[in-house]
Amino acid sequence: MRWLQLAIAGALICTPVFAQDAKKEIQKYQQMIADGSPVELFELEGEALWKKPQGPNNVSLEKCDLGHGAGVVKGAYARLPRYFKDADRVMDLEARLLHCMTTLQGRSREEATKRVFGNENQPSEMEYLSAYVASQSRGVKLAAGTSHPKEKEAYELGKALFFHRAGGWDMSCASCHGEENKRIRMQELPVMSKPQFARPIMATWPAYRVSNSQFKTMQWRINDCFRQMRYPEPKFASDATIALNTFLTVTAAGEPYRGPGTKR
Amino acid sequence: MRSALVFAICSIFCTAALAQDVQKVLQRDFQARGQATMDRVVQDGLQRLCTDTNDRPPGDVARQLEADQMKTIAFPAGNLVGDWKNGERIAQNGRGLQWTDPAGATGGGSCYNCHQISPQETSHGTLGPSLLKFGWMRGSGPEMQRYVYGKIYNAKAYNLCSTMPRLGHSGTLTPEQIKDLVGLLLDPASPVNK
Amino acid sequence: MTRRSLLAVLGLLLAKPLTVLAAWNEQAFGAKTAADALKSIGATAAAPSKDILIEAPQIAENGAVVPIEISSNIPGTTSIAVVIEKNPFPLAGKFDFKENALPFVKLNVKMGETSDVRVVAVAGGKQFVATREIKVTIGGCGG
Amino acid sequence: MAGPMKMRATTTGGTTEVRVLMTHPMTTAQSGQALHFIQNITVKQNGKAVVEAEISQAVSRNPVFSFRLKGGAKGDKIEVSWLDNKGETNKIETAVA
Repeated sequence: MRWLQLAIAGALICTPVFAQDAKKEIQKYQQMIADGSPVELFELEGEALWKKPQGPNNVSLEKCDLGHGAGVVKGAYARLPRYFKDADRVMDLEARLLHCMTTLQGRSREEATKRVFGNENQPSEMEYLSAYVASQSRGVKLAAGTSHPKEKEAYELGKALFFHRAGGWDMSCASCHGEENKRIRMQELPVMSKPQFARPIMATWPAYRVSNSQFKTMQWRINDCFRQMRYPEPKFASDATIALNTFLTVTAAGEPYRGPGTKR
Repeated sequence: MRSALVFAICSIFCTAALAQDVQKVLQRDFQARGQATMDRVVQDGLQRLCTDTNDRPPGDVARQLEADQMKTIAFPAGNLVGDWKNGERIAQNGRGLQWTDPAGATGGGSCYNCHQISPQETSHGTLGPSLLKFGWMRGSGPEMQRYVYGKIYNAKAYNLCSTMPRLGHSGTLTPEQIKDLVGLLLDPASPVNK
Repeated sequence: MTRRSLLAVLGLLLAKPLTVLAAWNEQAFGAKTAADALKSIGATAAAPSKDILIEAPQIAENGAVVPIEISSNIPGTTSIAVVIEKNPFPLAGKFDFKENALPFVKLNVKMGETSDVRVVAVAGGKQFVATREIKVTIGGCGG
Repeated sequence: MAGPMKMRATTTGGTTEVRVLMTHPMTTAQSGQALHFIQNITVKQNGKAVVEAEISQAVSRNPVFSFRLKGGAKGDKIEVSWLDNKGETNKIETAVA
């Protein structure tokens, strides 16, 4: 008798119909916030910042080589992370921006990284610049570097980090992003090690987050996952973070970039 | 035949070599912040085994390590069913142990992030099983109380590579808080069992 | 600073107070209940209408941004007001349409909790109303 | 100093759609910060006011609005301006495309 009651209760509460409807409504919400997103304001500010002379050398970033040659922004984001000979290192967008700030503008690494993650009242320079540079790759297929030995190494390291269990709660990235059709609260969890899930996600980062009205970079996304995994903090633009980003972006290869996106 | 052998050897040594690299990378590329200290990136035995075996450890080794984890649980004497109302608050609370949380402050269990618990809370995760009607189905006798307390205190004592954090063992929750969560799941008055 | 740019700045400073002081209905926006807000915009006897269309998600993953698209098919609509029943100050906005403007607006609003959203349209001096419930949920890890 | 605005006005099938983005904190009384929000928005077509809006602190940060006009020709001047509770203002003008 109890079991019958339970079955009825279960049917009422957890019918797939309800779940399907909720999922559809949340997709509608996400579509609507993307349509009404203020993300272009960040792209505008980023463009102004890109062209603004700064640092001891009082030069802008307009001569920064993002991989397509000095000053070429069009399509550059979609090819990152990639190996840069001048730095002998695989770099993602933020690492490369930091490189240009120190080499071109003559700024110290310490000064340039003092405030890499902003807040709602004062977004960071990295956030504005990421918005602008990424926006210039809209429509270009994601193609992170995979040919140089260091690019291969970064991919393998990123993959190992993705499945590495440690931290105060014994978690790896795969603890949340390893199984299909799972949620945290109402938030759907993409299986980032599988192309079909990684593609739409990587094609829309960096992104404006409506929950706190802030523009967020991929470096922040990785940083905040580790915070919630109860790890110590990954250093900004460190090889570990770039390796993870490389693994994720290579997994998403071929997807046309359509960000910066708008997230919950 | 030979390639199979090479593959077998590599699957043992190559992953081991990479695990070493990852340890080194974590030491180099992470930094302590707030209460999140660097000792947290040093894998303990079970984290290492679960990583190396993709969460499928050999049965005998798993049993042994589970037994070790069981020894970490100090079961309080007497009734383990605490205040379910407080348990509900703890289940809702997603803070604790992060570098943004003050050290020593009482956090929560983040339970709703992964589990359905009280039917009123529709914003629940699905990484863990639904706990709806948990006590109603299983009763709330001493054995069940002990099982729930133990599972929350150290989930790895029951399933070595479980995704669930060791909430008591890691210092996320106090014994009192865990008893309140036992109350949330087992108390007949709790909304979970209505 | 050149003389000309100084003059330009002064000109701007002078021009500011001269801009028409726009009206803002302090009483209606200060109302703490939906009933009071509706009263202050004179919409106590609004007739329910299916010709006011509210396009919004049933579930919003975050209350900080809830997108709402409103249009009125009632001929002669001159004004649309948005009232969020459970917000501390329920009146969110009032839009007056003149000349060529169509009675349409799309905006993002904040919602403290799950609530009914009422849209009041004025056409030919008459009030019409449509209501839509929007659920606000908790997303993410909450940490 | 008010942050940037962005606007697009396009005409198709006899309707002109105006989409405008405004940089503004839109802080509420509940946020613990000083109340600071846009109160008035005016949309003008070739100098004539077509939409006049009064809004509250319940409009989300960095407001985005869409409005529609009947007719409207390519090249028509659309101007959107705002005024907040501290007396700050900003405006943007664009030609219908």
